[in-house]
Amino acid sequence: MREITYRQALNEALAEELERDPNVFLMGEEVAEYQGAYKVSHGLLERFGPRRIIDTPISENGFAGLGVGAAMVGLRPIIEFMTFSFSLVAFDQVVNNAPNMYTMSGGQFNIPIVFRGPNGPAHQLGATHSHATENFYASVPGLKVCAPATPRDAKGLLKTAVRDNNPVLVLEAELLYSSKGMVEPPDEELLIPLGKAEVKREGSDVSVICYSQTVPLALKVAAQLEDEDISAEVVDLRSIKPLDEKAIFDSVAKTHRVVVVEQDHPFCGVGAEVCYRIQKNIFDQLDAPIMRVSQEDVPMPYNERLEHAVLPNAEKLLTAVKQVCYA
Amino acid sequence: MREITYRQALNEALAEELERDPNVFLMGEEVAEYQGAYKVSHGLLERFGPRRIIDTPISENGFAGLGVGAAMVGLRPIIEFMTFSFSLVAFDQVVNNAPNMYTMSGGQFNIPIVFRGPNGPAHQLGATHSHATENFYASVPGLKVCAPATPRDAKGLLKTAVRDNNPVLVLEAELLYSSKGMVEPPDEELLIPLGKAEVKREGSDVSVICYSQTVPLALKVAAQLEDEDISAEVVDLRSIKPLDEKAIFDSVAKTHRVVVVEQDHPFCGVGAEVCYRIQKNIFDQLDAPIMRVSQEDVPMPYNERLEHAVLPNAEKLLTAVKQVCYA
Amino acid sequence: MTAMQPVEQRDEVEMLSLMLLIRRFEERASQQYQAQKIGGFCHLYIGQEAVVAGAVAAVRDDDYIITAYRDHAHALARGTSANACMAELFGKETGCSRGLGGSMHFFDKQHHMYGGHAIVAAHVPLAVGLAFAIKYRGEDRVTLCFFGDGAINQGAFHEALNLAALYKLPVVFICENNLFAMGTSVKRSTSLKQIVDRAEGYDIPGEIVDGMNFREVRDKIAEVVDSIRKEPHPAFLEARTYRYRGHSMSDPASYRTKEELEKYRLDDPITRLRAQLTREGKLTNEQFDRLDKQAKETVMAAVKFAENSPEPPLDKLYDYTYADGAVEPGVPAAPERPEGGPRATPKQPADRAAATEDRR
Amino acid sequence: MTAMQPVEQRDEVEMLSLMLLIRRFEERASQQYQAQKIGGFCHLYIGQEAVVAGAVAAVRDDDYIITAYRDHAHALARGTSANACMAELFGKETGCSRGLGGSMHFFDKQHHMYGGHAIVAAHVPLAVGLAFAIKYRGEDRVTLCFFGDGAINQGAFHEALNLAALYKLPVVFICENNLFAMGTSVKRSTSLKQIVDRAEGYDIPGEIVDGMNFREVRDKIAEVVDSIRKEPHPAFLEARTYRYRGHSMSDPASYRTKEELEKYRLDDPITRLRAQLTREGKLTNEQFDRLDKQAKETVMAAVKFAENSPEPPLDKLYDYTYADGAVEPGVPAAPERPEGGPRATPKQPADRAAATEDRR
Ligand SMILES: Cc1ncc(C[n+]2csc(CCOP(=O)(O)OP(=O)(O)O)c2C)c(N)n1
Ligand SMILES: Cc1ncc(C[n+]2csc(CCOP(=O)(O)OP(=O)(O)O)c2C)c(N)n1
Ligand SMILES: [Mg+2]
Ligand SMILES: [Mg+2]
Repeated sequence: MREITYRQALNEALAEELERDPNVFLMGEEVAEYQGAYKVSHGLLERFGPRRIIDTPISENGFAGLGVGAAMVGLRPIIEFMTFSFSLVAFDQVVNNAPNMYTMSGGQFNIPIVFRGPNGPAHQLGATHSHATENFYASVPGLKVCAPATPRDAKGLLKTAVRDNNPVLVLEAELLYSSKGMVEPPDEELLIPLGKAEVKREGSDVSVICYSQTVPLALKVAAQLEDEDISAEVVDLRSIKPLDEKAIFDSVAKTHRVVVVEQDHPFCGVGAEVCYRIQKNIFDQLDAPIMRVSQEDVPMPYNERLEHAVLPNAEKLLTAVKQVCYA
Repeated sequence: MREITYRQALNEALAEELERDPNVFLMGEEVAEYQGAYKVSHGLLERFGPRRIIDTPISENGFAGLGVGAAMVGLRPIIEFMTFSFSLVAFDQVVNNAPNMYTMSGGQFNIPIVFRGPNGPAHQLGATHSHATENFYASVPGLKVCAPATPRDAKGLLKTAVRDNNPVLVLEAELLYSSKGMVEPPDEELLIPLGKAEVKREGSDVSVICYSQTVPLALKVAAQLEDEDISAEVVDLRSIKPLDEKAIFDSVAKTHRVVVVEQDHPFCGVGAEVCYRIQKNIFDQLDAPIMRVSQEDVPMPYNERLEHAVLPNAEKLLTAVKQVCYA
Repeated sequence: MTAMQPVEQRDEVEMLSLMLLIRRFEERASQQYQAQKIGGFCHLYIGQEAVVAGAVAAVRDDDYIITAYRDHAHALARGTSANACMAELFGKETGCSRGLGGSMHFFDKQHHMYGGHAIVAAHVPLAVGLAFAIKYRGEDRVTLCFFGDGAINQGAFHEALNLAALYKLPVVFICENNLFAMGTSVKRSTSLKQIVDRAEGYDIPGEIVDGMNFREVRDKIAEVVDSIRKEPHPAFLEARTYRYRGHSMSDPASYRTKEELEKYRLDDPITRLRAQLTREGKLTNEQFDRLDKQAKETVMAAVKFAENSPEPPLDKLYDYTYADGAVEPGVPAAPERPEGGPRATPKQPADRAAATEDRR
Repeated sequence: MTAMQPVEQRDEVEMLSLMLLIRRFEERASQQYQAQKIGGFCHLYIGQEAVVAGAVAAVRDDDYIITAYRDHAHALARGTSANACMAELFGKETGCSRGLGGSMHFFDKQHHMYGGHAIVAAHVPLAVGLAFAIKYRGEDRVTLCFFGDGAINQGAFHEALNLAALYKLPVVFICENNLFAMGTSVKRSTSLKQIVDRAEGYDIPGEIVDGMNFREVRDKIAEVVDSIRKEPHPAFLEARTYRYRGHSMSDPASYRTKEELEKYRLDDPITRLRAQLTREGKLTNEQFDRLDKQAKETVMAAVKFAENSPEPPLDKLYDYTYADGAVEPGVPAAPERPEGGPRATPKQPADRAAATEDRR
């Protein structure tokens, strides 16, 4: 194990999969000569050449569709959206062509494609550039969606996504690109299965369910809660779809109290889905209503203080945890 | 009161609002000369002329955006999507430009626009043409979303939507276009507020929460349940956003048991949102877990029998109701 | 474009048979639709047969073909059996998409028919992806991408053409200009005097062909494809044609005159090729009648086949959402399967679709 | 297009002042960004000033203007105060978008500046909507729509141009071709030899202007606008220009050579107009220095103003999601407001944002 950044971890995952399988290619805006808008693809052009690391014009719908077409005949495209906010102009290709093809063709054409890039609010980018798209995409049958929070998960999930025979969205966390964590050395193959959550911190009083940028937030708050004698278990979903019900239920069976902290908007969000599953399946285990902490239901303002108030943050999470713990 | 079809009700609403306000215009594919793909705009071209009833090329993103731009300077566009499945190619305009403008401009530009058209699965149209988009759009702050089930609601909600100063989506029910119902005469102004549910049938044992095409289904099943001595209350949400929490809570406080029957996919769907709200706010009122009946989480197959199996249907709803009633 | 090169061409009488098969297939489909054996939407190609027949006559069997929702003819032309096509319309498991796609979503991997796509123009980027894969692998295949006159005003069309031109991909964009997109005439949808001019905006060579003339279509496409095989690049063809029927089964097509329709019927592509062949002594009336009879019999047999075929089994409902397996073992494949489904998914026993819980 | 007509034009010295103001404003913004007084993305227009200055000099104050995210200059050119612009960058309530929009989302209704739009090309359909409203109401206004060379490969651009041409709407599409979209040169993004050719694909008249030359831009736009006022139609201009800085503050712009940058700097639009005016005896060196000093002072005052302005209040967080009221009374306006918020919403007391429940 060695310590690398989330960005490096993604870069390694890309390089290893490009190395392993000649059918894999990376395409997107500024991924090649510019080395990636967020430098995730740094060095790949030099290493793999312009045939496999391909810059595109600003045509998300076009190149997302190009990827789906190429996947129909067995290539394994990795399509980078500079951010998932820009995936909205490619929405039809991502939700209609990629996930429906396997059904519509009666199983003849599966689409082994990865759509990846940063997702969710970054810092003061305003309403058009702060979309958290996980609930949109997770609601679409035929897609798989993951949202890693650590370098290790980022590497392992991206590599698994590339090998999956279905369209997988890897929602990266822009604010975590420079964060560091321990990861297996490159000669040890690291694959983390889709659909498996991970308990990032054990606890007994309350389950804090989180993913992506809310994982460090949850861990920070869990540490704070220790001082107040509340033992919080932090469950990192890692994948939104498939959703690891078992891991969630196991934790809830232990703590009987739940807060979901999510980075999307509340209405029909990930928190709502998690809540439904819990109350439906282990209703009797709940000692308090489930609470969610999400973005406020408003378009993201530019002003920093307002942005902080709109985002899920430590104050809100603390309050919610105390509320479910009746503390 | 007189009996008219859902289609006629929408047509009246359009005509009355076009008549009332010269800033209102209707734009979309085949709305004018063809009289509407589903004939909702029948006769309007003749009555209001080509300046106000406007055919477009197949360019949903373009004319949705055109509408938003026209709304910035005070026009009140009604944009028809031939079906909401085709709104996916216009997704960016609907979720980025229309709802964000008011925030981003610091309140200078509100967008009084209506996007309307049939939404949800119709009959054997396959995976690309059967999208139920309500959970996508309801999750976006700045949008309002309604989904009427009866001619009266269709007329009253569409008229209100046209007068609202914000972007409103009117999700119509293709399979109900020819259904009939009692509606006030044209000389009586009919406005139904957004955000108000309606109890379509009183009951005491279980609340069946529904909207759009699942309302007739819920009513049918409620009648069947009577034979088994289960008294089902049918709550028609009418609007998805704003969501009428009060009406939902009032019903649940009475019945203590809930089934949500929705036409979208389950994952991060409307049912999940309703469930979250109920358990969060009136947890103690619940005598059983909330259950949802939705589409199966698969792309829609063409085959009729499979389509029926994928859709929310009477068998599934009956089973769910009995399950929450422990009957 | 280089000068025309002779290509190995399919026998013209065989191609006339194909056009007859398409015509008779669709006439019968129309009848079966009215008898409610076929559901959903159904868009007939009748009148346009020379376009797809000319196209497939000019390319190899392993070239890629992709089209929109008016797609029965493209599958038949590619070699998908009338049985599989009719069974698909009937929603049967023996259909070319196992009854899951329907009229608008015909697929046939074996015959390199990549669909059958029902969102207008959304398949044009897919076509560019197919062409990308050809070039990526260094093959000399070509992709033929068919779409209607209504498709050229979609953003997807635009982005795809620019990408194809930029990356110099081997794809022929074939606009089947039948003058109408539903009830909207080209004049009312497009700012251009002629559609082919749009290709200039991408620096893609474009030409117009008479889409009612099998030989002209075939020869032009052969020429273009030959040039592409030598050095990959995109090309654009506007094939001027006409659909005799309404847009779909429910459209009375009252937006056009009887005279217009009659004018085009006189120019019928089947009649025309028949006349050419007869004039040249390559076809007798008897032969023609035999071919037509054969076509009708094939189609009748297909109806029987479709009727007698089984429906896709209910217990496979969850089998076509996620493809099994992955390159590496150890990765769970399909999420959200109901418990006790026909296929074992031991990795996620608790993970069944929430919506399914109520279905037994 | 009709022959050029004389138009009432703004004083050239005044326009030079404007260009200076834009330049100094952005230099200062860059400095304040580095000092972390400004957040988010920040895209500077330095080098391109002649385009927007030439454009506003050629139109009336009540014509409509809309642009992309490189928008500070367009607001300033329209008459938005440097104070309001700087305050917006600082995220203050006195900003032109009340601190809610930020650098990429400048709006000024009073000055007919319709934004500031950050999704590439997504504002081009909006521009067509503005032009639609003009024609709908029978006004003789014109809409000027600015966008970059990178925008022309988006679907939204394509659909918008076709609609504008089809409906003959009064809009001038002004492509500010600064040769790069982030690090991608036009040659690598567009299949065309020159961008203006894309207008042909919609039958829209197009011309190229030297975007470093204020007078050329002004005169060409004046000519086009004059023609449009007589008879509404769209027009397309490719303004060839250059940005001196990186794409945004974080871009070192290593994709281009120092020599290229220097070449364009020698052609500086401010230097050029200054030289023209000086040569013609309309401007002395002292006058120029005074104007420059004024510009600098205005900008410094704007920084102070921004610094001293209040932030948007937290308790108005929910005030800008839904517009109040409706045409008819009796219809509830805003859903999802927190209880006890600053504005009374008696109609839906129970209806507060679920996510808000934890926020006191
Ligand atoms: C994005 C989208 N918008 C609208 C439709 C509905 N629609 C289906 S076919 C069609 C007309 C297409 O005409 P054209 O491209 O000329 O093809 P043709 O039907 O003439 O073969 C329309 C509007 C759709 N399927 N997809
Ligand atoms: C749909 C979309 N894709 C990508 C981006 C990210 N992005 C912002 S600006 C830009 C380059 C645009 O270049 P151009 O249009 O030439 O304008 P310029 O920056 O040169 O003024 C890109 C790729 C975006 N904002 N929207
Ligand atoms: Mg057509
Ligand atoms: Mg540029």
